[in-house]
Amino acid sequence: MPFIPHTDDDIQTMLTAVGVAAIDDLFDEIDPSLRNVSLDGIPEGASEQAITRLMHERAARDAGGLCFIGAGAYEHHVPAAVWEVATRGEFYSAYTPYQPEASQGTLQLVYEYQTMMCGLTGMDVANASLYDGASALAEAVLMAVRANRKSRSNRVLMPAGVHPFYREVAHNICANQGVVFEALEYEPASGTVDLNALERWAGEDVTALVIPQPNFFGGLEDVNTLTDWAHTNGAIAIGVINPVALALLAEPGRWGSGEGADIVVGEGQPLGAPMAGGGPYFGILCCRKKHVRQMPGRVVGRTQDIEGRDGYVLTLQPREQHIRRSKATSNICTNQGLLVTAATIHMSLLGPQGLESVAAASVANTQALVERLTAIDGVERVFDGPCFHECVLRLPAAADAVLEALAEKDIFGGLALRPFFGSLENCVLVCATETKTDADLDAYARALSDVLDARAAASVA
Amino acid sequence: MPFIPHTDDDIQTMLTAVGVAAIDDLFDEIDPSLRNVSLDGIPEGASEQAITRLMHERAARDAGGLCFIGAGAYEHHVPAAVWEVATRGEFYSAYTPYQPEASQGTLQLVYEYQTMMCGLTGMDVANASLYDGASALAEAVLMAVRANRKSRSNRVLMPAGVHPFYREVAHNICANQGVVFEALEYEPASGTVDLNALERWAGEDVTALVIPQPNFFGGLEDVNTLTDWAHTNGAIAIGVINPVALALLAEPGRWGSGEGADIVVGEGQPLGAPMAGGGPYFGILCCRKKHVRQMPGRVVGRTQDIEGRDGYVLTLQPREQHIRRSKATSNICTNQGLLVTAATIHMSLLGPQGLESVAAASVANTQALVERLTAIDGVERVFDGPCFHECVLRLPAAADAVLEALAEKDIFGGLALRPFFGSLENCVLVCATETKTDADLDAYARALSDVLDARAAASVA
Amino acid sequence: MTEKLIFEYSRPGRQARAQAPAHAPSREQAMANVPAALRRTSVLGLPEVSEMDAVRHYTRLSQLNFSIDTHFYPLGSCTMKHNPRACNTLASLPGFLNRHPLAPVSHGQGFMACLFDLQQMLTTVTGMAAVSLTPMAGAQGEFAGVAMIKAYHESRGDTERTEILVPDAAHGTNPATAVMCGCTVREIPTDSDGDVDVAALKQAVGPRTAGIMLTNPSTLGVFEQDILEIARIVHEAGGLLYYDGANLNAILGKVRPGDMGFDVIHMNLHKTFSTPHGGGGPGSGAIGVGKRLRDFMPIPVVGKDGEDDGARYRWLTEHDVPHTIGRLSAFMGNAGVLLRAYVYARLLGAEGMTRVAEFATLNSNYLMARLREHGFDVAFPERRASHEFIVTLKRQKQQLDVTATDFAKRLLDYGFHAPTIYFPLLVPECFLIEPTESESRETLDGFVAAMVAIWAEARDDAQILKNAPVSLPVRRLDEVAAAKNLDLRAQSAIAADA
Amino acid sequence: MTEKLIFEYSRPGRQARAQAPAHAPSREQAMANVPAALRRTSVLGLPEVSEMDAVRHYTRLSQLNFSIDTHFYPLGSCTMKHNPRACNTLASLPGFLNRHPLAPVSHGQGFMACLFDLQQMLTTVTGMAAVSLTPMAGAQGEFAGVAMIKAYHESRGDTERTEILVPDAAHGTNPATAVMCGCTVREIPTDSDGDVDVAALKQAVGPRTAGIMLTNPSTLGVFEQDILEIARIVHEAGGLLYYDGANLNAILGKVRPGDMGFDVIHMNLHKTFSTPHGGGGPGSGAIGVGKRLRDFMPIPVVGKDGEDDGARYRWLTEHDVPHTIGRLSAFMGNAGVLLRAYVYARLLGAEGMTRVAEFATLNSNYLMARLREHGFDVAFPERRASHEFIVTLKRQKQQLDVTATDFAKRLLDYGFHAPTIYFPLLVPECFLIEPTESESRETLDGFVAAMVAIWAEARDDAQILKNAPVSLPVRRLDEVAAAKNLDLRAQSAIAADA
Repeated sequence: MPFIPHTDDDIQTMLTAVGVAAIDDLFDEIDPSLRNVSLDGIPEGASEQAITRLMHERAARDAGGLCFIGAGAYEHHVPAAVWEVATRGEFYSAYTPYQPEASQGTLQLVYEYQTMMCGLTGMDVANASLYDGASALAEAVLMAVRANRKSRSNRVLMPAGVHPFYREVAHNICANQGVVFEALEYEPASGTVDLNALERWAGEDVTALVIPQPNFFGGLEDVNTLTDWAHTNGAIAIGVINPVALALLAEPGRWGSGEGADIVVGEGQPLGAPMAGGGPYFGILCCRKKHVRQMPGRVVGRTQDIEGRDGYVLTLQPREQHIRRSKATSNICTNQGLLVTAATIHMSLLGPQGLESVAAASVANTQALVERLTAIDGVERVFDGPCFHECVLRLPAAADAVLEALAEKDIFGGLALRPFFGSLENCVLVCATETKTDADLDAYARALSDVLDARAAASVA
Repeated sequence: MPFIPHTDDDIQTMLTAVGVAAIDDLFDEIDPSLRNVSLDGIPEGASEQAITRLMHERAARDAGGLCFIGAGAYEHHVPAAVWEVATRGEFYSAYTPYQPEASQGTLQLVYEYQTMMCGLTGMDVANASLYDGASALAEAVLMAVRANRKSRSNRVLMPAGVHPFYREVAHNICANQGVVFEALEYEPASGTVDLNALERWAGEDVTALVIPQPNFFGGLEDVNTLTDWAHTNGAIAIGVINPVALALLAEPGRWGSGEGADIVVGEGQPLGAPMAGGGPYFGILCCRKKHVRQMPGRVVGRTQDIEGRDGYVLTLQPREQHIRRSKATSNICTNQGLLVTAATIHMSLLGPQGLESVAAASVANTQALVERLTAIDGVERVFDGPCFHECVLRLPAAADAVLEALAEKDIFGGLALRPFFGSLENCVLVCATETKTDADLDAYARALSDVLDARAAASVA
Repeated sequence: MTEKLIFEYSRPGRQARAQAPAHAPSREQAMANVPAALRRTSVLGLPEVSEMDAVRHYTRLSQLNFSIDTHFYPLGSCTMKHNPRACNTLASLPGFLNRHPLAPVSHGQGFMACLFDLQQMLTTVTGMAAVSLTPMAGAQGEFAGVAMIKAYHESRGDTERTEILVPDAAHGTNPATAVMCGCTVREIPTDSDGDVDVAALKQAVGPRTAGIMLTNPSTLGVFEQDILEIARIVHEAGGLLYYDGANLNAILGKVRPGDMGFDVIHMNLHKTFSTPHGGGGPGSGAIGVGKRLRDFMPIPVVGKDGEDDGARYRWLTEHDVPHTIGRLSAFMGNAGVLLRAYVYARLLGAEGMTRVAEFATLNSNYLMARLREHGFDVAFPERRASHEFIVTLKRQKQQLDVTATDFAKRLLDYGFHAPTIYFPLLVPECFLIEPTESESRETLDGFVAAMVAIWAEARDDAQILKNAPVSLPVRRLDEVAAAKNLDLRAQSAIAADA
Repeated sequence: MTEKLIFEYSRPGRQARAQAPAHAPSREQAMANVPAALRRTSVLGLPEVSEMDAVRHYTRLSQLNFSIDTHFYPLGSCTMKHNPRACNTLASLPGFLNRHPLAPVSHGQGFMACLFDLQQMLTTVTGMAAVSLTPMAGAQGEFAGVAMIKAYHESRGDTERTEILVPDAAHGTNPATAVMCGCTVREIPTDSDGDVDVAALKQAVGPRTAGIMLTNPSTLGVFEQDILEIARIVHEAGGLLYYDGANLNAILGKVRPGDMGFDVIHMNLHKTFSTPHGGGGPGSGAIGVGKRLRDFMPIPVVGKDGEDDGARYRWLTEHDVPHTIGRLSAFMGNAGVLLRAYVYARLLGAEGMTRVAEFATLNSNYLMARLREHGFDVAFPERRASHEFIVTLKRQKQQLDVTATDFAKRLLDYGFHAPTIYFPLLVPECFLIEPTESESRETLDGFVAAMVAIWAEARDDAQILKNAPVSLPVRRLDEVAAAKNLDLRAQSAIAADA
């Protein structure tokens, strides 16, 4: 029996010890009407050999393709050591470190992760991770509502330049608790928050302002002005960041003229998680020390054992649902432990210089790509101003159709923006991380040129 | 610097401690004429990212293909746990267990391996492995020469049904020490040792007789008769086995009417090693206890520590070259430790029932394949008698050309035998292990039929 | 054995150079167009180590953990069973790992086929009408479930139904989730058999009842004997039933929540379908719904057009799921975890799933019987254990002044991870013990022997337990001090001005 | 911590069922055509365990090992440096792992391109004319080398040349190899500087000289100062020079054996090119040859026709290598190891190779200097250390009655693997210490501190060393008893009649 070690002898001995005749008797407290289960349609157990072959075939169907899509998930090189070590059984098959003395490996690693995250973001405290970037934003909003005792409105200003899926998730989770999201349009020339639109909220009861950096379009927000605006207006400043970008961009702990952002969230995927079809990733959440007791999720603290040796434990558990139940800061209990393990190893391997190189190469590749693509007739940048490693381009044809034609050449040319922003017709969001070579950029440019030429020829004909 | 941790500070401190000004000064005892090295043609260091991409591209070029080649390397399913555990750093990056107290993991594992090999072969003793099956045969021959004190001839009878590459390797290694290999032809109908030819050596000084089971053609030798012949004639009986086949075939420890084979060797690859383009595999070597001090290679023994606890050590080292130097039993020092690690885990996962199922399914698949292929006009078996999981078929066309045409359809149809056996024109050695499904067998039969039809049509036209 | 912090290996300028891009512009070049005020000027606070430093450090750290792969880990309610390695290996094939979540579906048919098949298998084995795989953990599955219940009532204009009934034995996530969904919580007591107090339930239901959240078997390790009656009461009152799948391992393939009358369930795939716990996650909280809630499922969900070789998979949209509560993650939940669950489900097959419940239950009842035989008190001696059961060490505490914590810490010295302690809250000094189906009888016997030995030690010299653990990398840790003097990051490693 | 034997977990009928084929005929069906006398009738002697049993057991066993990934491992002559994980990951891609060695070359161009490129890089960095990758370990590389030398003389009718000169400091494999090739061995003494005694060498060469086998730097940790003179003497006498590459790490990219005058070399790719040692193997003993021996190389060797996109790789045959000593392995040597070496070589590049020698030498000289500073005696204090050096504990033995073994065992307690002890044989109570380039200064300082502390312990109470190790899974093991009472397999597990 796969994964069940019982021999016939074992079963008999065990049944005798329990005092029943058959395993089925152990279910005799259950109403008999419930015990006739049909599992029609579930195939019989496959051998590992058969499933191995099936999965190889299916994986091969999805393999290949040169990816210029970003939009919240980024292709970065992950050093081989990351997952070779992270999937060691002692990390992979351990659980939440409820018995800290038997879980110092996981606990110390998370403590190191928290330290690195505080370093990257310039914040005081990091938790042990949340599910992903989008849900982390939702948790940050709820946290802001709890933390901002002066505000009664539960009103959160949400720029259009926050990832559309993040906005959706934040709404889907937070609206249940009466949070009201007010949209902040972007300024059409720059694609960044329209400061005039923001100014209309000055003096109102605003609970929090969300500040993306870089924003969904790859553009850079004036985070200092935004953070100061939030603090001037009694709002909590919630940064939404890309951790790789923080190698080059000012860290949220220093945004503005005061103490920086209050809460910082972001998608951890660029730190060692493969794109993997969308997950598992992990959500970053950091905050200032004064908000630590409003922070959701697990957190690890350093303490001592009875001989005075350093050791690590889960701490601040009274915030959590298994103690505080309906009064918990969140219902979240798991973190994304395995991904945090990988990220911590990943950050250790890259170090500050490595992470900076990844960021700088991504910026440079995206600039080079944009140059090559905008050299094609009819292709142009939509927004001015600097961008990080993504950029919005307008094509001289319907983006969907062009992207489909590119995909047939095994080039994933970016994300069509029309479904999310009605005004961005024919627009695509493109991204070129450090994984792209000059030859890759050339290949994209050539393919796009061919596709557009073919369309032009077809429309002439 | 990749893989070098030295900071500039470190280098300065260390040079000062040594008392030199520059690293290059440490090489000042070397003649200056030797110290101007040009490494033209060696590319500059690649990033892990670049080499990752290159290797993915190259591996993808070689991927795919339905493999019906056996001939000494066999496609078997290797459970995922095998290499996930075997490549754990503590196994992967450890060395020969010279400090046994710090190497109990490797040592105990090898002791378990030796026990399993004795179980499979029915022999008294197994060593910790040799390089591969072919070189293990060479070592067995040299061992037989040492062990057979009554024989002076250094004459070894080598059946033609021993893998041609094994025969080559044995010759290339042993001829240097004056070993003479005498060919034993196969009986044309059965493909097994021609007992009449063997009988011509009766009464002569024969040092050893090599006995393959199954033989290169997949056929089964009359191992009992051959073993008894060897012992009657004062020769050492050396079995060459496939360890998977031993799940169903009589173990060498029971061959013949006496005490069985004297030495047993074989290729360990079918026990958990991927085909991997030819290696690394490992050589099995087992023997009877009385020959243990003539055995080459490492061996692990159980002993006790000073508190009486069981522990494991390398033993019988006085046979080995680092003690005995020119009088050692062999120059071999490494074993194939990592492969033995994998094989031991592999055998533990399969267990006796699992290994038997692998063997039985392979036999059945090969039979089914042969039935399908011989149903095609002009395709026929060459030898009668039972076979294990390989079989020789004669095609109605040049084997090379047919195999090439099959390869274009991504089917590797077997090994052409003409280069090794001049008389086996148009013959291929085919193999279908447990990895093949009925659909695979059908695909081969269909493709072969198509290829032969196309050739027939072409030759008519 | 302890291990330094990674930061203590750090030296300025040291790096694992091969891991970074070979060619990158300088920080100044890359930031040339960026206003100075937006640029970073401080160090990053990451360690500077070689690849070997990192590999050695994290390998050593890993060895400080207990885990399934090294120890029996009978943590009640957590289903710490064997994680077949094939699940990891196969989910890690390059074709799956390198796929961007927004890549065209034409280039994701293999991945989507796996998810679709998993949806189908989970639908069948739970007896529900449909499954959405997107929730990223049990608690998010719970959220999705209660949010759907709320949306359902709202869609019918039944806006007063905002009260969620929760048994007092429930996991803390249940009331926490109800509150996250903007509901209020009403606790239902447990009767002396460990079942929901049906009389109290009858009192509690009414026009404000949105639904009830039930774990069945409950956290007390027993199957609700009155489950059909409970379903009837709640449904008749206009409420819906939510099944907390934390304990699904107990009944997998044997009894189905859909047949019991549940309208929505979540499954902890990291428990029942053996995806790894990973030191705390990722989990995976797929949800199943009955017909009433089908149109409310969270997206993305995989749909299929055509059959067999002509099958083509696509993402279902708001069009297909008109009342969807929407997206709960940026992309497709914990997709890689779902691939692992898929492989596991296929390896089990239908008969294997049923065996899960059978042998998890056999192991649990056997372990309970053996411990009782040696004089340990169990919480519900008259009941069958489900896949887990409760030992109460109240008597040991009274007689010998040793606590459940003391027993737990001493078990670590015996090479066993401790069971869940002090949960459920209703039972004093309790051990919630879940052996799972993948442990052998010898291992269970070894655990019994350790428990017996520890009790004997307690009689002999309670200090032995109080001093435990003595064989681990650290002795007992001061958790109170940790909460009081918060030390949540290594100060020395914090970014200073560059 | 110790761990039972796998056989002690075995129970009749237990198995890891998913790992076996789903459908297999019975033993009787499969053997229906096979005569009864050829069938197996006894049990197989393999353990019967679950997947979890096996994973848990071997995971626990692994934790009993010291290894590079967990410990400093300064084993002289073994080059225990960091094994970059990319080498393993990339050599394990399915396209490489699943390739049959006899698959058509049309379906192996990716694999063969890697081998060809590796041949080229090794040729350049050693200064030889060509490389064959096929030998499966250093000793097989040695065999190939001496066999080529012998074949070379024979091809010229120079059949009296069967004597191989070997310095007395050489690895034991050198004389053992010469004998395996049917040669006789003549030892050459070492002079007081650790170099080959040139006067003695002059005496020894003659018309019977087939060649000399040299390790340079030698096993004494010093570079032969007279290497050009030695080459001249041997060549003029009609012999060839064999370079034992065990210590190639010391000079990689810095000095080339080809430039020194060697005619043939072997490389230990598992040392210098960092493929894993794997607990004892696989090694890889690629050989390089000068022009005279090019036609004698063992096959298979990869050849290339065309360039760039038009390049096509093929196996060279006896036609290309007319005097080949032939095949030494069934297929392509330790092919997967070669892929690992290829990845490592590419990651290093030319400048990285040179750094290997430089920093291995720097670490060695630094460690030697630091130990001398603390009063330890080194074997050749007036010489530069190469990548390794020798400490002799003769004085400690005389004064304190502690041996090199005692020091070595106590080092284990300090968390360091011991250096090579009692080799080379010429130096009493010796430690041959090779730190490698991948260790940091702090690690070397830690080792020095441990050595100093142990010496202090020895002065204080020698019994502390005699009792060592005390912190490992077992205490000191009785190796004499092991050799005397041979116990080479677990008796209980041996096959009995079925």
